[in-house]
Amino acid sequence: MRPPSPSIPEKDFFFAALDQDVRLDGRGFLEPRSLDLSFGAELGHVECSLGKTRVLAHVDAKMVRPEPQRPFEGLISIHCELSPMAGAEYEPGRSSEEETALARHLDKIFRRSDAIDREALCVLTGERVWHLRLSVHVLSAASSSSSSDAAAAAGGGGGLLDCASLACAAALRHFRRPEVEVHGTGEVTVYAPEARAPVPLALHHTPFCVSFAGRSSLKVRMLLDPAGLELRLAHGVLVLALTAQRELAVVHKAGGLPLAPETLIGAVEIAARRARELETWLDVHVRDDWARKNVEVR
Amino acid sequence: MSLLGLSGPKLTLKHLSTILLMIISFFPPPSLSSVSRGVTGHPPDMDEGNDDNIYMDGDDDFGAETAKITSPGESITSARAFMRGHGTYVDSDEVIASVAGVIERVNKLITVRALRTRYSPEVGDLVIGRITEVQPRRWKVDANARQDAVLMLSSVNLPGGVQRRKLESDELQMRNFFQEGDLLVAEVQAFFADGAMSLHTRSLKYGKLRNGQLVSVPPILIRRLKSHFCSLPSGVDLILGLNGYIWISKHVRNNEKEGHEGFDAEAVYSNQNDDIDDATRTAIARVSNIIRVLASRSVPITDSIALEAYEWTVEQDVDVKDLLLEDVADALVAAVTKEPSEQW
Amino acid sequence: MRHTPSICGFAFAEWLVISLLYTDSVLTDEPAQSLRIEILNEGGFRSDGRRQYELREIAFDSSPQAGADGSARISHGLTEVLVSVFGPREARVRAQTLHDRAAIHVEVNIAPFSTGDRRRRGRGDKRVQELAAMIKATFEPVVQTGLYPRSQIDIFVHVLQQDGGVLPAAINATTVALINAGVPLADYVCAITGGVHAAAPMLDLTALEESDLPHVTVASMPRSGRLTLVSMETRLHVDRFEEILRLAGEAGTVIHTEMHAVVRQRTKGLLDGISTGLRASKPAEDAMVEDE
Amino acid sequence: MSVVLPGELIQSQHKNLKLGPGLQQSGDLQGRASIVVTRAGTLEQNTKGNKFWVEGNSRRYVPAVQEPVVGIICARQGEGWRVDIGSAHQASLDGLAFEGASRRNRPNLKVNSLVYARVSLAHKDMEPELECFDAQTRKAEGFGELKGGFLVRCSLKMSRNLIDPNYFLLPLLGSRFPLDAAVGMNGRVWVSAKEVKQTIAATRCIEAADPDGGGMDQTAIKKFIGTLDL
Repeated sequence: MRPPSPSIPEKDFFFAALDQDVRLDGRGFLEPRSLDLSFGAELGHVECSLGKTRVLAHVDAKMVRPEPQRPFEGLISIHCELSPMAGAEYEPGRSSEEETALARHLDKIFRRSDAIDREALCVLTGERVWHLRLSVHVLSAASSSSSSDAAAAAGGGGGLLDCASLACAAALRHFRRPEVEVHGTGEVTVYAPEARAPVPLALHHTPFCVSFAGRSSLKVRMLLDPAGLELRLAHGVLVLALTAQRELAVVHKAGGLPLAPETLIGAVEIAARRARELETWLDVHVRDDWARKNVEVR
Repeated sequence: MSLLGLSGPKLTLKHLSTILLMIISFFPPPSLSSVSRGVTGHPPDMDEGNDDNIYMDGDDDFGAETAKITSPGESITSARAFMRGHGTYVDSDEVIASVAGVIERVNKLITVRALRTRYSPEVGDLVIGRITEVQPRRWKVDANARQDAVLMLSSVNLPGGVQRRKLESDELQMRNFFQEGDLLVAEVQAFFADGAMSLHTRSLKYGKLRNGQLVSVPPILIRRLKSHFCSLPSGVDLILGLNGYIWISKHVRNNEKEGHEGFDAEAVYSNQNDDIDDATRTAIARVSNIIRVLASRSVPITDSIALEAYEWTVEQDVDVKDLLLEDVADALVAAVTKEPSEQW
Repeated sequence: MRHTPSICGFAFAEWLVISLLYTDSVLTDEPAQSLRIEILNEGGFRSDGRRQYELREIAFDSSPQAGADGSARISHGLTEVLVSVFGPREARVRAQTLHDRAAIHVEVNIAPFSTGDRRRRGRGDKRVQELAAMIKATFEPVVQTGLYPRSQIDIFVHVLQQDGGVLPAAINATTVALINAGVPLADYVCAITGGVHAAAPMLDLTALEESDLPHVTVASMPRSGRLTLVSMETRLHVDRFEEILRLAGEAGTVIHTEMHAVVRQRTKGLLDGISTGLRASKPAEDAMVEDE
Repeated sequence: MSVVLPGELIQSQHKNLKLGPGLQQSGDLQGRASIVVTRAGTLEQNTKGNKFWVEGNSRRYVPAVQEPVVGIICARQGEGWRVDIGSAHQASLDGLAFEGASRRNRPNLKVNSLVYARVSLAHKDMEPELECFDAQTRKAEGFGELKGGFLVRCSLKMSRNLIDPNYFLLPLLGSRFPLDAAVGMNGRVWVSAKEVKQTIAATRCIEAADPDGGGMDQTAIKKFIGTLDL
């Protein structure tokens, strides 16, 4: 069941607050909500929370035969689940618009942008490659309700996509696949983690997703990391995914408030700064956990 | 590999011949960065069809001889001195067109009239519609507007006299009066809060249509006339609905009209056509084709122009089906749209 | 022209075969693509002989498709898209009506013969759905839907030929079709693709170029210069992105001129018919479109 | 105050006992009447010891007669409106259940506006009904449409706290700046102050003091208000 749309006083108040440069939760316009990352016992099992939104990402790898037309490349599949447990508005059984949008965006951010070196997942040409499966489970994305597709993409209790992509990035960084050795005869030995230290994935780059809500009351304002109500009342949503090296992986601004190119470029610059912050933040957290788990860092 | 390698340059060469048609081109970066937005360096021949200045800054352009054409996003005038009407919106103190069409001004009110659009009803308009749905105590009627019109059961005349009260039994047999697909002529009575129009047929001129065929034209081609019911001499009646629907039917003789002894009250809601002889059928087809031709050339349709065109086709002895041929159509339109001075 | 196969026609046919070969390889996504054909040669020419910022020919045909309230066919290079607009009209499904504005409904149909691989894409196809969602999102803020509460505007997009830039072609054709239907818009929407090859930005990519280069689709509104759609899904450096954005904005104004000329010509044609008709039928006592 | 769990039996000798939410009377196998806990929480009783109820931390609002609620108008329905009050079913609000309303003069509420109303009917088999006046006196008594201000969503426990006149928060906020508040028992509180910043401060304090959220006590809240920009 869709929650009812925001009431008139809420809407008017949100406008009035923006005109006075205040956000409803007291944040600055470019201030994100607090982030938290917790790792599971396994490598590649990560839970990320952004405000009240929580997402679990899990990576596992399995050895399969490659597709005949790409014998040198490993396979990557991304699976998303946005079940009713994430919020009352998601129906069981049916994949919601938000779920499709989330899957599509994660696919663009991590797979189509070539974030993961697929050739490094090849074990034996044409015979054996790793199949990397990235499962994303949204644990909580409360009180979203968005009629437009763009808002749906940015998702949930606000920052669903941001949170999910961060969880994925962390999981991919955190994950290690077993070491393998190929013998001359074409025989492949997979070593247990105890025997030989597992190897991290070869990542070309790590894109971070940053969403903005656009709102024009007196003038066009861009809000970083919009929360639930802000997202529902937004005139338009801009989704950017980019790396700390200032490389854009995804720009998605479909519909909503038309933006001046300068505004867009301004947002990209802010997002680039945010991506750098996230990169360091993520790095620190992943290393901390490795240290805690006594994982050999190579 | 070698094959493709060969065809590469060949491709480029051959393609050049087709690319000669390219009309839009960009210059390399240095020149680009030096020119400002809006005058980006496209060659001068680009500007064809754009020769006259479409932007009118002043407010004195309205007295000009020719009608002013505009299209969405174009600034028309200052919003301080003028009021915005249909087909415009206001942004940063300017009245801006939102449709492509003709600028009209009535005193301080600026409107833009689109030349092709759905019918926008006004109270008192005569329209022709088609029943799309039968609902409790009302019919939904497609009248070429942005929403289906509503015909309330209380807004129709039922057989048995004008003063007859509507009974519950009438509610149950609404399909006996109008059912889905029936055509009717009605008048716009009022509007609902959401902008949908309400129709009525409480006049014996209005009601169900039979004995003819419907032609649909753009609503702008139908003008408000003294009467929208007209008879052509060849035994054909014409009803020009302001919504662009035109009904062409067999002539109803005067003594069969309402209030005369020949008037058949039972036939008001009949679904059965009368006998129509071949000559009348041909005449109906001829008028239909004339209207199609006029509409295709965007000629406004009035009783006089239809009559004139009818006479021309008879005079020229044009076969009905030949009317739709391009050259005949052109000749017909040229004949009827001659300047009045040349005609007399 | 019809009797003798012209050189153009011949070249065209052969080109089609070649592009067919390429699209086949696009399917398999072989990375060796750029080895086979130069995207931008030393002379500054692209594979089809254009320069970096040169657009392909764009032609619109506004001739009405019977029954539609407005329609337009665009041929943009070899890409061809037909768009029909119906409405604003009574909503077919009452549950979908919005109480304060018109609902826009977009349906995209990609003809199987529009590409070399001849794949039938049903309505449920991901790409088709995404294309429809993008077109819908692009026009929602531009169409003045608030004027038509509870109504519905249907946009049917038929992709007849694909050679890169399908989305921008569809958007441009939709703009013209909506204008032809007399639907009020805040402004034109002009869309174009841009890409980058080895730090050299290019505009209006063909299918061949699209499969090889990072590219961005940009839809802009020429009056304000604002962007209603920006979509990119391949890796690109921020600085390059800014450059492309700027170029695409300028290309938008050029396309606008083109679209504007088409709309104006059509409006003029219709108006001519009306005014000559009026002059003929009566003295201009109740002239509606003429000035007093 | 003791923590009870569902299924526990409560002993009470009181003759005229009234049971509140979370408790149920049932006969055991021997036919003796006993009181069973149906909800986890803390068992509370009034000073006289004739009323028992369980304070839980449940989040779903179950309407009860006479409780004030804040609702959002969802749609018009005949003579009245359908109102979302956060319960399992939408409530209905009659167009005549307002002070001074008559057939000719009915209040005009738009869809998505807020109302402060009282539950007039809450029956497990029927949808809840609301009224915006006192049925006896036909006076508004503070109920009616809420204009301006902002809506805070909090836990049901927080709602109950706020409606208690002895609770510190609203008087504390009121001592800092003039504040209007309408507390609904359904976990919705409408607040309105003169300045946007003050309203936001009130919102954030309610969220911070919510036992299901920040969980701050009086001293912490005082400190927290100090950090806010008023």
